[in-house]
Amino acid sequence: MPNRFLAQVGQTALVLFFVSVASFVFLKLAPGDPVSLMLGSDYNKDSYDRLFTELGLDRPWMVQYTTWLGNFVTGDWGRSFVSNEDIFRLAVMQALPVTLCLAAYAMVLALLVGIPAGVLSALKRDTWMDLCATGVAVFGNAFPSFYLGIVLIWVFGVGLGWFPTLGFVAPWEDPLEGLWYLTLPAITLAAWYIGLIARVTRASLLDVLGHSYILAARARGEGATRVVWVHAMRNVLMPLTTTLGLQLGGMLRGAVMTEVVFALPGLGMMITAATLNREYTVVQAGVMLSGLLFVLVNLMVDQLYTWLDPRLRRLA
Amino acid sequence: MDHPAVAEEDVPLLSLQAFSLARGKVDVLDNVAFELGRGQTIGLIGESGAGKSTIALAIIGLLRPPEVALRGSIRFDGVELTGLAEAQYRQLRGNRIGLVFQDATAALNPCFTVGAQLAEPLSRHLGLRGNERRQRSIELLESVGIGEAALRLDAFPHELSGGMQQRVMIAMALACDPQLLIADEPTSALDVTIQAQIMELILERVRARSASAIFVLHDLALAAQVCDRVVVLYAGQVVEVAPAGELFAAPRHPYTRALRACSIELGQEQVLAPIPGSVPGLEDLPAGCRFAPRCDRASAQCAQTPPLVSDGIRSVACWHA
Amino acid sequence: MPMATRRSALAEGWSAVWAQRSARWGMGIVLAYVLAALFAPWLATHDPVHQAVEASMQPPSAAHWLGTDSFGQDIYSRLLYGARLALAIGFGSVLLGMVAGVALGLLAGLAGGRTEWAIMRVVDGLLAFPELILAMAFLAVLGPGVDNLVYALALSFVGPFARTVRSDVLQVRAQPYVEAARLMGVPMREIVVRHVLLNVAPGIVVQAGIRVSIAILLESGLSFLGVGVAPPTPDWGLMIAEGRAFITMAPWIAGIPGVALAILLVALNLLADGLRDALDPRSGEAR
Amino acid sequence: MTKIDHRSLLAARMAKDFSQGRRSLLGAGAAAGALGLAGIGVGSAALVSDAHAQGQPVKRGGTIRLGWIDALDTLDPHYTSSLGSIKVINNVFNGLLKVTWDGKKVGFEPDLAEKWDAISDRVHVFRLRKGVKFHNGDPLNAEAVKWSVERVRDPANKSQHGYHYEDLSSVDVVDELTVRFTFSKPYAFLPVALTGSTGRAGTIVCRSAIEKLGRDYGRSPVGTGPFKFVSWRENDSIVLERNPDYFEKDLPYLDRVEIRLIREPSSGVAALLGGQVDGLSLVPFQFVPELRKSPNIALYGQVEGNYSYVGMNNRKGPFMDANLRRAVAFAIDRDVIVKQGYFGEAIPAFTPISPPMAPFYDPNIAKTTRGHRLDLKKAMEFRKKAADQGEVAPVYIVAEGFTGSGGSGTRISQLLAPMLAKIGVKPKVELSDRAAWLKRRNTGDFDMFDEAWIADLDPHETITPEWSTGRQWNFVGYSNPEFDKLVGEASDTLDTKRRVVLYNRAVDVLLDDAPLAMLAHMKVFKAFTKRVRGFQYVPVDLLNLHTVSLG
Repeated sequence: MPNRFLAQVGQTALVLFFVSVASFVFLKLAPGDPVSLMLGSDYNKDSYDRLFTELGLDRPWMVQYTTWLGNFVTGDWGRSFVSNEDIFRLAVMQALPVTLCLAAYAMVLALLVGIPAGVLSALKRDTWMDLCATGVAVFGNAFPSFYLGIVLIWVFGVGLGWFPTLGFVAPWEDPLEGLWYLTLPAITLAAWYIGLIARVTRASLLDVLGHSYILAARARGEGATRVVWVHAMRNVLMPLTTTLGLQLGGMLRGAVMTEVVFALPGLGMMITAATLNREYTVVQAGVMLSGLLFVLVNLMVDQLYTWLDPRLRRLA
Repeated sequence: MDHPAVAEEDVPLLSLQAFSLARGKVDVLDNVAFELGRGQTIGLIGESGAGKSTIALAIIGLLRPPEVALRGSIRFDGVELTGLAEAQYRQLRGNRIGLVFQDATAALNPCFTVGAQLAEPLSRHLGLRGNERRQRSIELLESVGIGEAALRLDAFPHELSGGMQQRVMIAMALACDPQLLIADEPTSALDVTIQAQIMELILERVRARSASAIFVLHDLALAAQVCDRVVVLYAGQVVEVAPAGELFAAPRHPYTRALRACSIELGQEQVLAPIPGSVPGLEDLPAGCRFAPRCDRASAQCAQTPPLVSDGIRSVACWHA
Repeated sequence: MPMATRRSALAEGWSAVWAQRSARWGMGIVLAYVLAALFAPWLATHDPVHQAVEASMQPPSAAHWLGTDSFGQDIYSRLLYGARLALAIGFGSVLLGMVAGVALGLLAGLAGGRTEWAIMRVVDGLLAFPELILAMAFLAVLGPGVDNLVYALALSFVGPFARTVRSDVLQVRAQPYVEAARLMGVPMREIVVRHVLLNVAPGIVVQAGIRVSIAILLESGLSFLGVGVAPPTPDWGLMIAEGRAFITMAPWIAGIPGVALAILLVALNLLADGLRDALDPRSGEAR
Repeated sequence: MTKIDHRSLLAARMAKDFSQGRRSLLGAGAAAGALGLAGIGVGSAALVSDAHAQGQPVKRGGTIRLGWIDALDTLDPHYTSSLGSIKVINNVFNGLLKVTWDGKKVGFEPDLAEKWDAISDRVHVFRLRKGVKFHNGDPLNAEAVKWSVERVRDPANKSQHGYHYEDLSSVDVVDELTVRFTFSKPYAFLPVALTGSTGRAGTIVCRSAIEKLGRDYGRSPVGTGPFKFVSWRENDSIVLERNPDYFEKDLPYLDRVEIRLIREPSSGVAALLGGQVDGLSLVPFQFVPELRKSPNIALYGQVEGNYSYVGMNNRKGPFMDANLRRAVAFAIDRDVIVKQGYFGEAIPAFTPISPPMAPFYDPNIAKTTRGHRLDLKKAMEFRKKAADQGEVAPVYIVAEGFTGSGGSGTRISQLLAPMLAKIGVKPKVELSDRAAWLKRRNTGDFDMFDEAWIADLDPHETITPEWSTGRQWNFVGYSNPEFDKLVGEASDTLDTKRRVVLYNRAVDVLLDDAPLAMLAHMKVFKAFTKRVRGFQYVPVDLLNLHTVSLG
């Protein structure tokens, strides 16, 4: 199916182009610039002008953008104004892996907790258990991630001392240590998705349980657990996958706050700091990466969805 | 639990006595009673909403407390079903009692292959595994007239035609040689040409096993051809029970007569007489005879519920029958 | 069973919603919040921005039912006034985002072909942008102020609405009854309103319910990053962000608005679920 | 470590009481507002490290983990504006002199310069230590010092610290280890300028490394200090390791330093209490009481050379009217500001001169009538004299201290609201992120803002560049020739008594015009777990690890 794939690659390129233009224009329009931040209170006109020209910020916008795009496509992602760090190394080698590990760990946790909660509240519909399971699940995403993170830090980090509250150990280097360090941040990020997964599971399970093939399975003498967890859940996976695909974009929103609170040098932190410093080259690299991530995740979700739904599987 | 020891001829395989079913405040079934002998077929007739399917689901135990409230008794092969523990009931379903659904397309799980769903009763009730089970599945599909059965096993439901799906349903229901087959309007979702074939197939398979069968139908003429006896239901109450031929020839209850009047007969010139009004909603059931509002012979007496009077062969519940 | 006509469906929908216990809870709580917001001046015990220096960081007491914050401002009163902003920002940004998103979604779904393709790529672009950064950058451009905050948040909702509405529209368009309506010569405009929009409504309503909670969380995130609502405006997001620095000494400063927000979000979700069950006819019948 | 009795020689030569004043005008990007910075202590004796006092044997080696909650910009001393960076730089570089603290007074001691001969009040000759090498092996000689000073001084390089050497006419290499500074006018500020990081301009950088690395030098500095730079992972951590051939004998004790960069202050404190870090570069005010109580934590800090103030735009808007400004100055209740804004970790400020500037600071200024203080009667008088009698709604620009300076970013504006309401001034608070805030402050697009000048040790650095006419940091556009004359004269004389008189008069002129309203002098804290020994507190917001060891 190469042409479908090519079309999608084309689409991705266009989406990322649109994203890069938008972020460039936004940051240029926003008052303030990296240089005034670099000088802080030691601001003086001539150092400001020197740095401003040295960084090429005085060139017309169009020129700045096209040079950036030209370099970006050829792999030269430029250097950050404030730290003069190579952006490709910073974004791809350092920030991206951190966010990916965090997101993966959080998604696993969210699924492990969210799905059972959803099933429970569906099976015990409109009873106190449904209300409290939905309540607890939804409660998870009722608090902003930064607040939840701080509470977890003080309770589990400082109070009980079970988990480290700071910093990042690469799981690919030292898996156990790495996961141990990522536990609290992953819980913080997962909290948002637990509520969502529980709700979607509940809704689609209720919908699926209404179908005759469930009745037919029971009529064949299948036990309740097998009917729910095999026959019903297999059909719940499809709507669950689509919703998660759509929601994964929000993962970065949570990641931004989680990474700041836990001092994790991830993509979210990088983009936020760069936006505050008006470093448009870093923001664009970050947003392009998150855009790419978003599109790749959607492609993956589409493929997963096609595989999950037999009707589509045979067509693809 | 295998077959019970005592299997005399005269003890009916299935008997419902004063069986009532209420969902919340609504009495869906009121005082239903009929019997089904071994090797016999019985038809449940009535307009939609009369509770035919409810009886079918109640018998196989898919409608049980706490969802619904049951009164009276259902005895199957000497066993009282209303109070049966779920674990025992589960061993009956698909094993001793088979159910064929009306719309096979909806009753087959879209995400599993035909083979996977067919294999379930075989492994659960008969403990068949692996190749033996696959062989048995192929035989079953062939027995319901499905060609290249081996291929069909690995197909998904959406890849089969409506008729084929219905055949798979039947194969599934008959997989463990049940003593009782319940077919809930097995052909109404199919186009006419296939209906006859499927109905013929079910009858032939049931007789081959000398099993009993309950057909839920809404076509009196079809019931007459297919069933030994017919039970006529109206708004959850049994209004008449009789051998199929007699009922068709000489319906006694006004409702059965009205049903008879609006079923088309080939070669007969007749003016169709639709029954005025429609089945009352289960919430606002009239006291006494529930057909009274639509009955041309209704009288003051109908305010009390007419008892089901039997003369040994037939029974009817109407003051003026 | 004859198809209930659309007009009565909504009336019947409401009673169906009310029938569900959880939805009843949801609606009750949301209503309570709206009332609290409306009658804040009468219900409040103090002026929300009055600083009682000597009474700063006090736990809930008789004088201050829910305690005081680090400036000695009464948290109970700020909570009531904060409800106004929370609901205004929450519902305001979602409605704005919904209107734009639904319009885009409808246009994309119905127009099809090149326009749909273009719109969906713009939508993908919006969705690819991390919400918080989009809001932060857009707010930086517009400058401070609650109205700009609402626009900034609304922008990040256009994407999801457009996307769900478009897929719903495509699904509904394929339904026979839409084709039938067209065959009967019903003008396209009316089809869109009567058939497509009403069938897409359940999805939109559920999305809106969830999005309101996201809006308030995003707004709180912006306060955390140091942009958004200017202090000392009583606003839940700001109270939570400001309270985080006193979590060990006075956990209630951020805790109480947090819980208030949590309850509202639970209620919104219950309401959304109730609406989904009620307005989606198919799920009703199958029961 | 023998201390050459150089100081007394210098003191005798320079002026009777060579009180070292100097400045590091910093306003680090991080310190917008009251998280605050360094100055010199008054009253509470600094915590001199315990281990050394009792002469216990010092345990060598180990890795110390520290949390940095104030932001960093670059590690190039000549271009940094962040105190977060300076605390790191002072462990990697040296200056000709270094700042020390004996518990009561700040002192200047030889660092790279062994001897300092002041030939006249304009010519100074420095004799360098022998055998000192840069981390990359280059020798530290007169040539290196000359190049380094010229790098800062040369206007082409446009270092923001170039003004230190405005009056320096030439730097000459006398011989391999001797360098001569010739000034066009006496420069009372010289000792300040020559100290290492705190003076920034006086930090000696490595020429070959700069020529090789260019702008990357700021990310991989090469100096002569006790620790060598290893790595800097953006937004994550900076690692330093021991410089084996550091010129001070036996120092440093530690093998390795891991600095975690933390943006969220409360996470930093949690890491300290949770034992994940051994120390914090800065402590948010609200956590100080809690850390004081904790048995496992040692807190170092006191009121340092800084002042927070409310700036009012003199060029446009309502505050062009001096009387309105004066009304604001006398309407502020500084006790509330100290208690609520800094949680008691500060003292009310009557004038910009802070307690550490010993001879210039009048400890019982409260009893005099000088400076700004709460006087509602006086405030109302000024208010009545103001042109606009209606309600005034000035635009008050604020930014949250996201870059690590804690939550005081908007606290002051909130505390002022009720106070100013009493005189009919209801500020309209506009919150934006730091970049936008800086832009508006630098371009005068505001009516009011609050900020702090931090880490100052001498009146010159604390008022001259901020309030003289036309100077870069005079954001409010204040201009008073008499003030300019007074501070100019004070800068040119070395006689401290004369400088005290001049600065007092200058301050009175400034405070009467009231382009600013004084707020407070803030305490600045560092915290370590008890495991950390040998930390020598210097009240200029430095975190020197030279003598630190892990118990």
